Amino acid sequence: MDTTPIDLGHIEVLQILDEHAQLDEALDPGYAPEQLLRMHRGLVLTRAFDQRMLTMQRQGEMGTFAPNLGQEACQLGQVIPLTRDDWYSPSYRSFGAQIWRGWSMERLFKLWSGYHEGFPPPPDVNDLPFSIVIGSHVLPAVGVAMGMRYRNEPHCMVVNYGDGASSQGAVSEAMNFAAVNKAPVVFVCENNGWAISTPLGKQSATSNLAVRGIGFGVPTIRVDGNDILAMTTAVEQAANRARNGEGPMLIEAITYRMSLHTTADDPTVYRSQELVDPWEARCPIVRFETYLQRKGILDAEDAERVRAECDAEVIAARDRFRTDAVARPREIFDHIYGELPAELEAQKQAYLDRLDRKGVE
Amino acid sequence: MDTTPIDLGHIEVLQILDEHAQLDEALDPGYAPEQLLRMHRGLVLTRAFDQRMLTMQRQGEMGTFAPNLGQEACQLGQVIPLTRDDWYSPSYRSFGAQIWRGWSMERLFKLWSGYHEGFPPPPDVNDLPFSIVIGSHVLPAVGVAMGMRYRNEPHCMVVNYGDGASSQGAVSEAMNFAAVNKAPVVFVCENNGWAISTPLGKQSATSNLAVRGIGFGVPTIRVDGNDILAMTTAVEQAANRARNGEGPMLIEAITYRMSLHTTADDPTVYRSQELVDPWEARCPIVRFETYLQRKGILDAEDAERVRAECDAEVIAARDRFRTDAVARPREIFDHIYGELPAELEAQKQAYLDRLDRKGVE
Amino acid sequence: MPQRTMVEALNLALDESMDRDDAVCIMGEDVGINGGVFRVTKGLHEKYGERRVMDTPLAECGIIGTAVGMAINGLKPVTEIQFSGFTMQAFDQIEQNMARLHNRTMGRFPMRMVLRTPYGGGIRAVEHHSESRETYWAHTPGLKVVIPSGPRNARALLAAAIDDPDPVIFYEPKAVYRAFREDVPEERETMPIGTSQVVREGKDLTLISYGAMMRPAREAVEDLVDEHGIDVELIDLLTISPMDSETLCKSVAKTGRCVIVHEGHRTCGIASEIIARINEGAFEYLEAPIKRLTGYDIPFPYFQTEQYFLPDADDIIESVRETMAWE
Amino acid sequence: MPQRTMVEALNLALDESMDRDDAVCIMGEDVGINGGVFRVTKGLHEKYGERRVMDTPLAECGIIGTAVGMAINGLKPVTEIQFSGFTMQAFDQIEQNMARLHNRTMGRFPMRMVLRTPYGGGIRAVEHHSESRETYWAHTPGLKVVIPSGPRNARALLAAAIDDPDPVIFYEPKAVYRAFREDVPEERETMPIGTSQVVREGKDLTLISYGAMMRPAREAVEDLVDEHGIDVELIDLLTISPMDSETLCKSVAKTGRCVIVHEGHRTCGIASEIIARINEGAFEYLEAPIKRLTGYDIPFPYFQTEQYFLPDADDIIESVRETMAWE
Ligand SMILES: Cc1ncc(C[n+]2csc(CCOP(=O)(O)OP(=O)(O)O)c2C)c(N)n1
Ligand SMILES: Cc1ncc(C[n+]2csc(CCOP(=O)(O)OP(=O)(O)O)c2C)c(N)n1
Ligand SMILES: [Mg+2]
Ligand SMILES: [Mg+2]
Repeated sequence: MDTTPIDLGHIEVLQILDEHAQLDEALDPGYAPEQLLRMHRGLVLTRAFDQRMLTMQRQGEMGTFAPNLGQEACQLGQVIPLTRDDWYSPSYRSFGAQIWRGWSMERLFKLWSGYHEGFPPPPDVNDLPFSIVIGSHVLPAVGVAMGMRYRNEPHCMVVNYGDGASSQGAVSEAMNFAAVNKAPVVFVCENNGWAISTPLGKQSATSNLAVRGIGFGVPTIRVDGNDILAMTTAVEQAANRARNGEGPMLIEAITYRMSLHTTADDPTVYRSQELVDPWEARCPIVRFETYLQRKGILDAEDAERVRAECDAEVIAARDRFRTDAVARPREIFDHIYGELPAELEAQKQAYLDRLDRKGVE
Repeated sequence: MDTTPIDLGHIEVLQILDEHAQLDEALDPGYAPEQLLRMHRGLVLTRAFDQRMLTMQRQGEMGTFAPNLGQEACQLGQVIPLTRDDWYSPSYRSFGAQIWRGWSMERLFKLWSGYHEGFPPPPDVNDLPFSIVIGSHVLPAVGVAMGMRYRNEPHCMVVNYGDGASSQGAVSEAMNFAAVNKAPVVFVCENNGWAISTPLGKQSATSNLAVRGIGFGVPTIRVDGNDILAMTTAVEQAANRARNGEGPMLIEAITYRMSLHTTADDPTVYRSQELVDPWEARCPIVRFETYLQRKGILDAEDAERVRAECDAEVIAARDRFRTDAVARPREIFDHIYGELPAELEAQKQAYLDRLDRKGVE
Repeated sequence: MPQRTMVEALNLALDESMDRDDAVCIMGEDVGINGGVFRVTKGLHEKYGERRVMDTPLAECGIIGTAVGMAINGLKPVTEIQFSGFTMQAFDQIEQNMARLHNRTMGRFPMRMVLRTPYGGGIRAVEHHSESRETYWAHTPGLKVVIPSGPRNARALLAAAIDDPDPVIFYEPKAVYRAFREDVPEERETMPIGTSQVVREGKDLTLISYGAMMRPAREAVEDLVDEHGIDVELIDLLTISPMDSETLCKSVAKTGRCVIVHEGHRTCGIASEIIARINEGAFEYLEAPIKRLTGYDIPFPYFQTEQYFLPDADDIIESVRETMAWE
Repeated sequence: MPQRTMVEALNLALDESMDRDDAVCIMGEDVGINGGVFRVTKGLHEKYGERRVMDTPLAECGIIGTAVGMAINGLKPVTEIQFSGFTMQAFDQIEQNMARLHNRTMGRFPMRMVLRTPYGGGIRAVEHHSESRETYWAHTPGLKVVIPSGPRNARALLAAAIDDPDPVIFYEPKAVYRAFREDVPEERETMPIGTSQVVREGKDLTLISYGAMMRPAREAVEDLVDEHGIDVELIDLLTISPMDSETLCKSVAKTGRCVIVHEGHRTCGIASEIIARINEGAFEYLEAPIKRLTGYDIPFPYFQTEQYFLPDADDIIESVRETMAWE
């Protein structure tokens, strides 16, 4: 009988830019200025998109959606280190990451206003569609990574899910399958403190979610999710490990849901503003801008210009969406099977007759 | 941002009687001789029952069942510390524990030969029926414990499951629910090395399953499952913690499946005898008998007598089973609902007419 | 009598059941301070505390599995699954334990518990938020399946479901939640589970529906009677399983014609079962094929097109007239 | 032609599909060295290695969920769930991803995958080992559901299922696994999915069944023809969904009478769906109510009484004669 105590390892918390935008020089990933500015623009664009969506939703032009205010760095940081051959499996709150990966904003506007054509990943983007059902995309994401191993491809999969999702049994199973199969997958648990009205303390008895990986033999790291440099660094390392056949890794990214859960939610019912206030000071965009300004590669005027450009980009996309988006009731029977079976063909014909009767194009 | 490294605690491995039957005096639970002899008889009876079942199965008198050779100490150790007010949720391999808890052997013979009346826990026994579906009893067991807290009852629930079951998402959810609700439940993960043909190494990437608790905030201990004193001691402590409102605990009991997975299984296909041999020397009954003999409270003759008495008890139960067990096809519509709905009443009538036609009593 | 929405009526049923019986408790995601995503449990956390109104972790299998255990221990949990699409996550616990433990233990552990969940389309929701999969539960022995159609019967049926000795799947038509108000008496009121209701008597054709589809059905009946002179008998199923075939067969034996309307998919849908039963119980009275007006056998569409998936009053009128015209 | 059991025939189909296409792989509990608990995958691990024949952890949701991912990545996983009772553990992944991803992604990620699982009673097994819940899958849009009845069609249909662009639930009648041998050709053979087979032509009554129940059905037909002079048309459904209504309706239009036999529960069972379709497609030809001979709406009983739950040849004869006698 082996009686040696078990080595549970050590879980780091990675922060490179602290809350005062001070860089930990030893950990500086050393990105070129153009890359830093690209990242900055990505953050600003994400927020501009988020705000536009909210306006459109309030005006009845958009369905229910989940704002991502304050989580921009966490989201972009997950995908910046990925190549086009790598895969990404977003959650419903990840549109910043989706835009970075190559989803057009028109597509995302369509998605959130109920047009089916907004849902599939663009043809040239190796992303999964996100799953509305919490946690149900994580096993498929692991399966995609197992497929890479099957084919001996040196790529990886990054899959995002929330603190709430971590309670789903399927997410635990996913970690176990990944660990047992050494699947090249990086789990990013985006801990924003809340699952609708449920705070982390009611979701889990542990003080953190990184420890979840330990139980399944998945190496783990905690990262300041509002520090874009820490996020990209952690994901890059985990991705490289995975690509090298060293198996999965779990990153707990600590951030905060500053806004509504979704546009159908009223957080004032269950959380006080005092809980939110301290996080205002941790704004990932302000932090990064302060750093870039200190570094001398972005001044206040530049920042203003980027903001205006991003707004304009979003508005242009919205306008294209407005002309493009057309409901296609005649197509709801398409894409059910490879080929429509005779039985369904009959249902489809009856349906089309019914549309004719109703005068629907 | 809190950057203190996470304290992952330490997972003990408890052994009190070592493989040479040497007692760790410092840990001696100090049971009275009568109690030690009761435990011994329980072990012997469990094995006698197991062997009789196997004979009956080979003779066509019993359905498929799962032998528990070599796991007797592990099983009895789980229930010896329980009171009648405590609850127990067995697995399908736990009949030693069931007998100790008050299930008659006739009932178990009926259960395993396909008579429904063998399945329900006896009226005065606070046990769950075990679940055939791996892992699906663990959440209900946690729910029973949550009910104790609801009613402020100072009891506990012990729930047993295997190394294979630990992979089920529902078992992970159960640990999380237990931890979050501080439910008075003791998880006993009976790690016997195998889930049918699947060894632990393919089931999990971790070297042990105790660590699973850490991920959910469930304190954890590892125990030599072939040491009955270690088992009772660990379960007693965990049960007391639970009864005192200190929440759940996970015990990984390390043992070995010496025999077939079930009588439908042929382990020679997937495991070599060399893997099994070392465990012969770890036989929990021999170890305990050696200790009792050294302690001077059981001699070889006593041991022989106990064996004979247990055999006789099992055979008497078998004989009662043979006269008692009667298939009752007319009752398969009983116990579906509190009251049989009119619709089902009609199906039942048609069914009874059909039995009449077939000349079935 | 006070006018109430279905949400308010359900809240009333929960409140009065909790008030009468300490064994009744509520479990689910966001059912506590937040009062549930549709506010059905609003105020109950404040009134009964978190001992009896429990916010759970985000795991439906965990919710139903632990509720089964609470029921074993003699409590009467009323669980909420936020949308019926997420009951799939709990399918194993529903089928293997909730539906079967009573039988497995020969009555030693009856499963007094309710699974409440909003179902159906019509609120412009995202994928998995508009399903009607009552067939899954109707096909599962050991369960009862109840679907109210308005505030008053919702309150009475939920109270009855909580009292019931058996496990009840309680499907709430979310399109009706706040669609209209109805008189709902202050005093406790229950309705028997297992009984359908003839909402309007008629002699020409039997129209059978339930849940959210009762609204277009009523609208269609009004038009059919007034504009087309067709004397429709309208039946609200209310309990889907066990099904009240007697009422259905009696009606069709009288009318000879029948149309069935539901949102759920067609193949093996509730309408198929009704047809099978009428075939068995009133075959000789049938004057025309029974017409199914149901959801198609395709995933519920994205919300810009959902209105075309769902039957409406015009479709019902059309189906009834077609069935009347059959010779 | 070599005589094979269904287990051997299925093994052959797997072997030849793996041989032709490196994208075909096998995943499941104990499918590796052990060759599966029923030995359907015997020898494949040895032949193709553990890259292509993967023993998984004990988690059905995990098996189906990761297989979905492998299919997204262009592989063609053939998963085994040890008993169909345990597919409940994977219900969410089946309904939410396997059945819907093709639709969700508008064809970008077709779900080329097969879920093989033994179903049905008759082998004296413990609880949850004898279920027939094909209704769940037939009611779920996006899936195909195939149930062979003998070694030869099992081999041909499994090969076709692996080739199929859509996700297939492949239910294997475990009572038939080793019950008899049949000629199964060495050369690869497939059969179209979606088509039923008229096994015997007749003009008096249409008898419809599938899977393990085809054995008593054949036995009954022999007796009915020989002893009772009833000229039965026997149809083997083979594909349960999408259902081949045309063949069924055409037959009943000819015979005017129909009996349907299956093990699965009655309410919302496959027989209800067939009745509904015949009601729609051959109403005017019906001379008697269509008879359902099915499993009852109770949990599958413990094995000392299972034989009384299952329809047998005598019951089929009785039902056919009753239906013939109806005027
Ligand atoms: C299986 C399932 N259960 C419940 C829901 C309803 N729901 C949508 S989002 C959400 C909270 C998710 O929290 P978390 O995983 O932390 O992600 P976040 O919203 O914070 O990004 C819930 C309960 C769902 N979509 N799926
Ligand atoms: C959900 C489910 N999947 C598969 C099975 C088939 N099965 C029965 S026992 C078993 C292995 C269980 O292994 P473990 O949990 O380690 O328990 P042990 O048999 O070793 O006591 C399997 C796969 C089952 N009964 N339930
Ligand atoms: Mg969250
Ligand atoms: Mg084991």
